[in-house]
This record gives sequence, C-alpha cells and structure tokens, in this order.
Amino acid sequence: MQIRVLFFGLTADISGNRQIEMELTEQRKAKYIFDQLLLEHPKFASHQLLFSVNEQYATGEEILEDGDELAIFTAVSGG
Amino acid sequence: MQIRVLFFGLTADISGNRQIEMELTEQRKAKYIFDQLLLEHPKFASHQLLFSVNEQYATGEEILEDGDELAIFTAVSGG
Amino acid sequence: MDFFELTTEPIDITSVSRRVVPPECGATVTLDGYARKFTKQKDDTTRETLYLVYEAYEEMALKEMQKLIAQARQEFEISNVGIVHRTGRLEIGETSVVISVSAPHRKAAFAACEWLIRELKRTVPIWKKEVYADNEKWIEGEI
Amino acid sequence: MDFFELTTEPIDITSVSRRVVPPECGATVTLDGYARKFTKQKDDTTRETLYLVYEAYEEMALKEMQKLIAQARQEFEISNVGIVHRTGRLEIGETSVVISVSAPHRKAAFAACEWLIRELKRTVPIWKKEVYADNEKWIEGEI
Repeated sequence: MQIRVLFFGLTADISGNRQIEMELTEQRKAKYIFDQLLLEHPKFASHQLLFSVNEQYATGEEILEDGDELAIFTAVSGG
Repeated sequence: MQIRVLFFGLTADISGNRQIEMELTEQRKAKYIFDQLLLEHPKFASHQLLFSVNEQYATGEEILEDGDELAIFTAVSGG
Repeated sequence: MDFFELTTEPIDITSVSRRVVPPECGATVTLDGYARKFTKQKDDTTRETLYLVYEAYEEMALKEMQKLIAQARQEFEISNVGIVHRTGRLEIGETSVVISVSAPHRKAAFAACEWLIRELKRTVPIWKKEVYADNEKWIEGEI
Repeated sequence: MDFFELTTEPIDITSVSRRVVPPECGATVTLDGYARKFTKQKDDTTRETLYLVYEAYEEMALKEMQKLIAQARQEFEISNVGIVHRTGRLEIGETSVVISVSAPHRKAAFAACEWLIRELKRTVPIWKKEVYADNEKWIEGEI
C-alpha cells in the first residue's frame, strides 16, 4: 500500500522535498512513518513538529490506509 | 451681554429652533438659562437632557460670559 | 497619526483602517457600525426602519472624539487611532461609524477599539433619527 | 454566509468586512493583520524584514478555518464570519489576514474576532518566512 507525505516551509527546506511517496508492506500506525522521517532528517529534532493524516491533526496512533496523505510541519505561524 | 443657545435633534424639534440669541443684563450661571428653557418648553421635562457651555459638557455652575455658546440636547445616540 | 472626522459622504472602511498603520505595528482592529433594518421596541415588537438621519454638534463632537483618543492612549498601548462618523441621511446597511486602532499587540487594539466605541456612544454629541413608513423618532441614549 | 479563503492577491478589507453584514445586525469587528517591518529577535536586537512569504497547506488550512468558524458560532452569539488569509510574497505593511465578525451586539463580535485570530495563529497550517537583507527564516509558532 502506498501513502504520500507532504512537507511545508521549514520541513520542506530540511527534507529537500515537498512531497514523497512511500510504500508500506504491512499495516502501520502513522507514528511509524513520522519516526522514520525523524531518523532520516536529524535536523527535524531541533524543532517542535506537528503531524497530520488526511488533513487532520494526528497523534500518530492512526492506522494508515492505502492512499493516505500525511504531513509533517513546524508549529504554524500564520496570521 | 449676549449668549447663544444651540438645539439639536429632539430639542431642536421641540423648541422649533436650532439657535437662539439671549440677552443677559447681569452675571448668571449657565443653570439660569437652562432652567428658563425648561420652563419655556415643558416637553423638555420628559427627556434626559445634557448641557454644554462652549463645547464642553456643563454642570450649570459655569458663570456665563459675553459670547458664550450654550447647547441643550438629549442623551447622545451616535455610533 | 490619529484622526477624527465627520463626513456626509459614504465611509470607506479600508481607507480608514489603512491610515492608522505604522511600520512597526502588527495589527489593526476596526469597528464598523451600521444601521439596523429592524429594531426592537420597548413593547417587544420590531419595527422596520426605512433610513436614518444622523445629526452632530460638529465642533463639540470633534473635541469629544479628540478627548477619547487622548484617554485611550493613556489607558492602552496603542499606536494610532482613526475615528470617522457619518452624518446626514444614511440608508440601511450603510456605515455610520468606523473606529480603527493599531497596536504592536493585537490585545490592546481590541480592548481600545471596544472601549472607544462604548465611550463614543456615551459622550460624543451625535444623534440618530430612525425614519419609519408612518413616523420617525429621535433615538435617545442612556446617561 | 460565512466564508474562508486563501488568496495570493491583495486583500481588500472593506469587501471582506461588508460581506459579513446581514440586515438585522449592528456591528462588524475586523482584524487586519499585516507584516511588521522590524521584529525583535531573541537577543533583543531588532531586525529589518524586507518582505515575507506565506505558505499554506491549503486543503487542511481551509478545513481548520471552517472548524474555527463552527466553534466560534457555538461559543459566541454572532451572525457571520469571514476569514481571508493571503499566501505567497507580501511586502511590508500588506495585509496577511483579515477576520471579520458581525453580530447583533458588538461585544460578541469583539470577543469572537479576538478568539478567532488567536486560534487561527495556533491551529491553521500556514507558515511565515521573513526575508532579511542577508538571510531568511521560517517563523515557528508556539505549540
């Protein structure tokens, strides 16, 4: 099953990507993906990050399904 | 000595005037004029009125001088 | 720069609110007051207003607005204040008053703007007449 | 009618604030947020910003705005809400966000508008980048 991960602002700059596709061979929680990205991009660790699954803020406990859209980003600063 | 009295909104409607001139032969407090106008226009009595002397809210204790501008009006309702 | 004006022309909210913006500021709060179509009467019926007429004791109104701005500056940490009140005949929905307050922190702008409209309604010598189909009435404020 | 939008075009405050006006209403409160020229750094020096770039997670930002409006309607007695946030490059002083709230009584409009901007800054996925002469920085909010 395939999922998509979006990056914005600082996380896009750090990861060098705005969007990546990932393959999952077994059922996983969102946390599994987020942890993997944190490992892959050590610079993420020095920032307060937020996560979303399918355009909703996520705790990480969400069970992923094929076609899910995840995102990882720093604390928002609009307004 | 001569003073001017202005009316606005309801007090202009009741008095039938927007502005009158009054002659004073001796020194008076503003209250003297306001009381006279209340006597002259009994309909004023059923309203909460405010007074001013020279474009400042007045208590009635102000000693009038030649050329003073007084006004008598209902509680304001702008905004 | 603060400003306070009376006008018989329609009020453009953007131009009022943009005039109070200084470069160091973060937020402007604007109150836009306009004529209600239906007003509740004391006997709890509602009445349809056709249009309104605002009358001002102009010189004193401007002085009172200036005083309010001076007081607001003492009480709140604000940058600039703009107040424009319209007079003459206003159609339903047209803006009667605009108050814009800019401040480095928006909390002060909200507080000052709310305070200014409350005090303006209490102290600035302007009167509103509601005109109905069969009648008209000068609205009296509360002292 | 409520509305919530993202736009890359300049925001006209009047058109936002007038769109929330219903005939029974008495007041609209509008928050106009814009770019500061000088921002204080953590070491207490000030830095001059040349321009800003706002980036949004558009679909989620619109969903979060819609949720905020729904929550505001539960908490405050308001008539209509309009929120427009700009994205892309903004010059200093240009409006980044406008929130307009109309209500029968202005107290609710002030309270709801202040609540909405606070929550928007906390929950709506939009990020600001400040661009300086020699550098640039994505601003991070507080969680």
